Amino acid sequence: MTKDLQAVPAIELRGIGKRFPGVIANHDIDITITSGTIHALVGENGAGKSTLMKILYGVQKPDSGTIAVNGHQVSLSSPSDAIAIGVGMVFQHFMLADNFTVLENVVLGAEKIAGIGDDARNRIRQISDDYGFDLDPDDLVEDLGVGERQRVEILKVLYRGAKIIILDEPTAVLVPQEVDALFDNLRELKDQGHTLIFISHKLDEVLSVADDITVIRKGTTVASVKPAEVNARQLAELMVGSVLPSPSTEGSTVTDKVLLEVIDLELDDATGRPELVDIDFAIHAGEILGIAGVEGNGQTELVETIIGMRRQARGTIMLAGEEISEWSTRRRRETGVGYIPEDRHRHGLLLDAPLWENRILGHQTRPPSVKGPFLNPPGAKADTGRIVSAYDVRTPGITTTARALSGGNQQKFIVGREMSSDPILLIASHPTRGVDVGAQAAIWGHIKRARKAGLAVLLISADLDELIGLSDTIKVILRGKLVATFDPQSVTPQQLGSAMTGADAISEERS
Amino acid sequence: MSRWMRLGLPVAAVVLALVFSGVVATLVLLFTGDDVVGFWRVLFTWPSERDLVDIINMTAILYLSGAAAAIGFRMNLFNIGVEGQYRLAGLFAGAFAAQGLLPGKLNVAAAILVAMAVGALWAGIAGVLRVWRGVSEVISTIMLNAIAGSLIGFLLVKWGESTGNARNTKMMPEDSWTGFFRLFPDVSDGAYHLSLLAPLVGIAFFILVYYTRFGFDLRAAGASESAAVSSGVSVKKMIVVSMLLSGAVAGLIGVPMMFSEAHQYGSAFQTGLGFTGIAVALLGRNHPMGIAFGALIFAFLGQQANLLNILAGVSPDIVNMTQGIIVLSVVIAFEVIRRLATRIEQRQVATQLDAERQGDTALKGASA
Amino acid sequence: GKTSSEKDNNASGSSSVDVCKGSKGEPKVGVAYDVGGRGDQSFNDSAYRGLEKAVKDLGASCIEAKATTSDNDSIREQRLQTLADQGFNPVIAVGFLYSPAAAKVAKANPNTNFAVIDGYSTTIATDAKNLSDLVFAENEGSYLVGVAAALTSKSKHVGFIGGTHGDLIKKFEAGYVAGVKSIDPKIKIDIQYLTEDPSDAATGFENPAGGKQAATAMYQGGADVVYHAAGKSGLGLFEAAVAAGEGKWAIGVDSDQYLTAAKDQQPHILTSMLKRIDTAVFEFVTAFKEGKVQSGFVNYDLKVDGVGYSTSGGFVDPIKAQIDAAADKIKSGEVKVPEKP
Amino acid sequence: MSAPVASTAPVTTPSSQWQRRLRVRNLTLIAIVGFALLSLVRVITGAQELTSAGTIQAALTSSIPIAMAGLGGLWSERAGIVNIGLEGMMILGTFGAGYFGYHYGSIAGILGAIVLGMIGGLLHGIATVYFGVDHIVSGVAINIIALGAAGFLAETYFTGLEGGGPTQSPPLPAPMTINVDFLDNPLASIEAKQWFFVSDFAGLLRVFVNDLPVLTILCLALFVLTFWVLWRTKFGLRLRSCGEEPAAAESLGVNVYNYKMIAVVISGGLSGLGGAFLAMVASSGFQVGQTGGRGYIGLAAMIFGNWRPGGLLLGSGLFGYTQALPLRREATVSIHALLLLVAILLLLVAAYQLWRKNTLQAVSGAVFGAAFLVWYLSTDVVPSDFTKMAPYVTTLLVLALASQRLRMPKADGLVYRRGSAG
Ligand SMILES: Nc1ncnc2c1ncn2[C@@H]1O[C@H](COP(=O)(O)OP(=O)(O)OP(=O)(O)O)[C@@H](O)[C@H]1O
Ligand SMILES: Nc1ncnc2c1ncn2[C@@H]1O[C@H](COP(=O)(O)OP(=O)(O)OP(=O)(O)O)[C@@H](O)[C@H]1O
Ligand SMILES: [Mg+2]
Ligand SMILES: [Mg+2]
Repeated sequence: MTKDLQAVPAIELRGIGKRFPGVIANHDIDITITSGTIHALVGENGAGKSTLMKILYGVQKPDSGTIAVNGHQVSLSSPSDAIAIGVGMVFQHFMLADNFTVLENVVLGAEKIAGIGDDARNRIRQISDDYGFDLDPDDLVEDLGVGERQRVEILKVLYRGAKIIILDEPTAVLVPQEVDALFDNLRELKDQGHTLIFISHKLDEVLSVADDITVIRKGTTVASVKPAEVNARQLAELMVGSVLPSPSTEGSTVTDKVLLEVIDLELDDATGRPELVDIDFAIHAGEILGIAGVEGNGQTELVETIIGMRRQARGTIMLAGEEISEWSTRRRRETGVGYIPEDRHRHGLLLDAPLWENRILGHQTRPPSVKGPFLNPPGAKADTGRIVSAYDVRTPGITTTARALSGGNQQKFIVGREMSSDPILLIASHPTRGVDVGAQAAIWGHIKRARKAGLAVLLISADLDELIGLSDTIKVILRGKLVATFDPQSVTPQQLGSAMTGADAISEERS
Repeated sequence: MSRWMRLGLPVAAVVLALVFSGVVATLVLLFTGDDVVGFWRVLFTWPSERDLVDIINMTAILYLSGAAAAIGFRMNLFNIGVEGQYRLAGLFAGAFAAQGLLPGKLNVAAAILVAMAVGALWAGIAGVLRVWRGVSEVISTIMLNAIAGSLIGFLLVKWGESTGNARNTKMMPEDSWTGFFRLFPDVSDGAYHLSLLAPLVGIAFFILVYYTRFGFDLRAAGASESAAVSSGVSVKKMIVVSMLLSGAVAGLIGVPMMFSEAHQYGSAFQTGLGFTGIAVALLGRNHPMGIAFGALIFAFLGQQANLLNILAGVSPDIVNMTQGIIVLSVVIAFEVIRRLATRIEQRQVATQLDAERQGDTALKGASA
Repeated sequence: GKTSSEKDNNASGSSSVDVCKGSKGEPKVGVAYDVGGRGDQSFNDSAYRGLEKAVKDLGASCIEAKATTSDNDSIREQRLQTLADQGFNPVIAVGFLYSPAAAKVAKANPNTNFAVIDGYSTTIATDAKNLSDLVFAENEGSYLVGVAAALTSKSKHVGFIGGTHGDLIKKFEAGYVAGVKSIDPKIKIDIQYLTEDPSDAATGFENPAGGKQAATAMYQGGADVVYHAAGKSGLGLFEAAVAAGEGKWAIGVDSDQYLTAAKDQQPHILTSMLKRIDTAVFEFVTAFKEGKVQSGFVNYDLKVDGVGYSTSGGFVDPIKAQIDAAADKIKSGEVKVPEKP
Repeated sequence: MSAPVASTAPVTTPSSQWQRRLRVRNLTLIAIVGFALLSLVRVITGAQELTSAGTIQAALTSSIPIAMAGLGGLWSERAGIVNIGLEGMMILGTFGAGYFGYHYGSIAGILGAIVLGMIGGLLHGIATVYFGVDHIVSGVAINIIALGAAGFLAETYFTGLEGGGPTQSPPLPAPMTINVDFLDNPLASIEAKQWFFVSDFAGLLRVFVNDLPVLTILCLALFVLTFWVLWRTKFGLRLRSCGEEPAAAESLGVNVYNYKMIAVVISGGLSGLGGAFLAMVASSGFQVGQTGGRGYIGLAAMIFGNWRPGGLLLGSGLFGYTQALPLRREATVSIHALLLLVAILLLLVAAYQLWRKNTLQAVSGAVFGAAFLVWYLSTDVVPSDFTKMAPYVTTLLVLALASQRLRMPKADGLVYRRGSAG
């Protein structure tokens, strides 16, 4: 690292402001990012981090303020402008066309560099080898796992010769081992002179990898710190201005009464390939069973089979002593299965319908939503009002459409709805994903209270702290099989992570 | 969003779209050197009593057609096959009624059921192909329309009878004829008795969609298939059922006119209503009330268009074109106001949240 | 539109001059066309020619209204009623589809005279004094061109192309087949209808591409004379005949299609079955002017020259005698031409 | 009507392997095997018209407008815009060919048709891309507008012209054709021998040496061009990315709106060209109602062809063939012979499914196959009342067999809004 480079900051953002209809996403943002460093941005959900990065990448235009890259003031009106001056971005959500090959995904928009043929293919192989990405340019992206896709995203950026790389929550879907591998990559990139901007909600990660940290709260920069100067708790307090809650297990409420029993469950995909193998477990009244696993190892399939959206190839599902294996989703839900889906927009809400109609969704055969074959709007409305106040859903009213609510409030509403008809079993997939700390604590509280009242919970989460903090038992799913069982009292995230990748040996090698 | 805006914006949108379409039509007429004044005069002349009766009848018929299409749309199903369904249904209903198996109006009621059953069955083929073999209903219903046409020809040739150069089903017994509600003393005909089917279907459609569990499932599945599935809706069942319902309503389209006017199925049976119904449904946003409005506009324009080349020397096709422009500009206008409304609503949510947050901060600030 | 009247002057085909524009005088004739409308070079145009003659010879004035494929009885009624309301009398409806509508409107307007070409309206309004159905013996005319076809065919193989597979067109087929067989029962006859859907006028009568394909198939299969009763789809037949080359003949229908055909097509148009709608229209207007309208069915058969065949181009001159002999037999009742195939 | 995808395409997502399997070589193989089967059926049944040069020529003429509409659909759907307005754009094309062809000659007619079709595409693009209107709604509206506009303009501009009228243009100049006379006779004599496959193939070749319209060559060349542009160039990669994952495309600097607009305008131009073919080659003038639903069938052919040019060509050929056959001589016999073909195909499918151990599919295939076989054996002809149904019944059958293997572009039919990247 030369002195010159350090003298000219890679990026200077001055007075950046951006408003959306009714929302001030960014205002008076001031950040200086030193060349050749890893710079972390932290902040609550909705604090404006992604918006700021999109501005820096030219996806959105700022309303005010200036951007200087390597000392030159720039005006970015599209991603091409940003790419042209060496800025690349890996988005919060994958930006990959499943039906395209790695090659096509990478060269898209950067065809000038090496065409779209063999030159490009060689170049991709080269980069892949240089960084140990292990990617074949001719693989279809839909055949790749999450970690590989993440690497394709980074490869896309490197291919364009970006010197400044933005990574928006790149670790959200990775297991600890993958995170470690990613961080190795990042450090290597830094050593080669790249500047990295890194966003994460996982503060320990931030502290371990970043050179500088900027904290954003309510759209503006509130602090700039060095990792050595703060600990995670202090950082969190800077972010939210309050104390960080964490799930803490209270006394066990597990009873003898088995509510959900899954016996030798197997599921095949359309081509007959097994997706779930030999799944066996039981959940008792008052018990929370946590399922840990790398995304895409069968969690979704397991949930969908239990809820009845997919039909098992073999095996039995028993609910409160009755066999429900052949029941329709509707019948299962009527019997008292609550469901917090992992993707609330796709599976949990009718975005353009008012809240009170969303109250009916999934409960359209039960009071208070219906009377006989007819809907009961007054009943549904009244109960929606109750949920809104009991679960602190921030909304102007119950006729507001679901789309207008922020993600966290949508999630609180869903939790309230699923708790409302006294379920005996709750299937909760990532119940606090993308929800900010305040709402997170509230949701944990609700789940715990219901457990105390005898609810059985199947909890799927990528947040290992959440799993450890809430569960009575944790099982690990890997390639459609339950491969290990842990006691949350004694397990560490590292142990879980090893089991999740099925590579205790590998992790030992690495460490 | 205030109630006023909720109702006012769509109305404003429709008015704007109508005006826009009128402007386009005027420009086209100016370009081709046609009689613009005559065009507008004919279009805006208050219809004669006889024409009013026709407009009312046509509104009822187009309402049925629009409702049939809308039921499919509600479920994101594009039933282009209304055309074939109602023609085939008309043939069978006419043939059935002609048998006179039942006395008087009972025969009519049974024939109506036959029409609904045949329409439902023909539409059901597309529904079943969709859920069973994944065949897009857009394609299958287009094919089924063509097949229905050939089938009708075959059946008429085989079992129909000739009147002059026309080929029809047998005339139905006179006690199965339905009459007219006389609306004006000077006009011998009135509204078809069976045009009452339109409001009946409308009310049933309204209640079904907005006040029943089934309707909720239908709307949910239409709005978000994935969310509906998680909520316990069987999408396959909904596809088949809504196709059947759509077809059953389609079956009714030809019935009012046939029982009051021709009393047989044949050359007088009007074709093309199924396609118009699609436009009517789109104009009415698939809403039971909106469809009524769309049907009225189309019936009115159709009736006035017929006079254009007699009274103004303008080709009535200009009206067909304008109808298309109306549909397109209305949906564009709706899309624009939908975005506007979402924005307004989000702003409201945000303002309120800000206010609350400010309250929080103020409290915290005070306590700190 | 305006453009059409501007171009009137340089248009030469008789069917295209807009005779109603600017015509003044009595009687005021209202004409409602069938689907396809004026310009079809056969059915509707034939009616138009009668109208034209009425304007020129009788000093009548006129107005025209066109139909669409999605008309219903009420719309047709409104069309006829509007013509009557506008003071047009007589009102002539072209095409049997108008029959129910005309029956109704005639009752409501006893002082206006109505005629339906090909109609059966008087079977509905049996006692209406102001209603006429002008009907034709298409089978007899078709018989004559069948004779011509049989006498012309070298390959002993002829063809027939119909529009929609309905009763009216089957009448053409029946007469044609009988005519051919009367010369030589062994002659092969290809029969093809463009659609089975009785309501699908677009495929049946407005589909030259389909007509061309069907005709091409027949010529390729060895037929050398093909007759059509398919409205505008018949234009495809003429194109096919040209493409098929020397020695391949087409027979037109309704009007003398030799006169409206393109130059390169004319050498292939053997003759046309004439359905004298023009005569019927003209005579009807004349009778109206003279106050001698005949209500009920008015038959235009061979006897009254209501149907016939054309001789333009002179291709049938060598066999004219035989055709006329056949005509005489029909007129005398010696030969009874079937109406159904 | 927020998610039209569900309504326009099969719900299943098959494995990517099928995609790769359906490549050019295999399509060629399918075409050859299909043709051989047809030849076999001809030999067995003696229905010579099945593969006569005339039939194939008629099939080609019927196929091209369908293929052009389908190609238009392919362009627009590859960029993510469902285009049910193809029919309307084709109608505009027929009018353009009529108007410009009459006044300025056949080249101008073709260009005019393309330009008018493009205007239809532009309208569809503005509505769907910029205003986010549901694609199917916009397409339906465009069909209504185009039908009305063509009717109105025809009445305005063709009335009073010699040979023209309110619903038709005057005869149009015939575009050029190509003849290779010295090859025709030898081929004809081979065809006349009625040998298995060889004669049929000679018949096929005759179509290309005998009055082959230059426009046909142009249209076929456009298929090659489309394949090359969409799958081998940077432009094509970008365009397809807009149909698969527009947000990703935008995040990489692709101007998604522009590519979608370009695609849908080209789509309109291709449909317009199909219209020109109809008006100038398949017949010799514009007619109101001339398209007769070919735009929709083109869409079906495109879906059948799995959104790929080769498959589309195969699909158009199939539809063109089944449209042409009923208008041939002895159609009742030929269509009857097709029953045997269908029976053989179904039984083959059943055998394949049995091999794949899909018992249910195998059984249903076998049952239907046997039913067709019985139908074939127990009758001599298909009544002429039913021959005209052949194209539509075939379409349904084929789609019922093949639909589940299809894969449409992932973002097809979805409304994309600028700034949704990230
Ligand atoms: N396109 C948009 N239109 C309207 N409002 C938006 C848009 N994008 C973001 N916002 C608003 O801007 C605020 C900041 O959003 P942003 O995505 O930048 O948050 P973030 O800090 O990245 O949060 P997270 O941690 O959840 O990713 C959000 O609360 C949202 O209200
Ligand atoms: N692309 C967008 N277009 C329009 N509005 C948007 C967009 N993205 C977000 N919004 C709006 O911004 C507001 C908050 O969005 P967002 O979901 O990012 O909030 P959040 O508090 O960050 O939630 P989450 O915790 O899920 O990230 C909502 O009103 C949402 O509708
Ligand atoms: Mg957010
Ligand atoms: Mg973010």
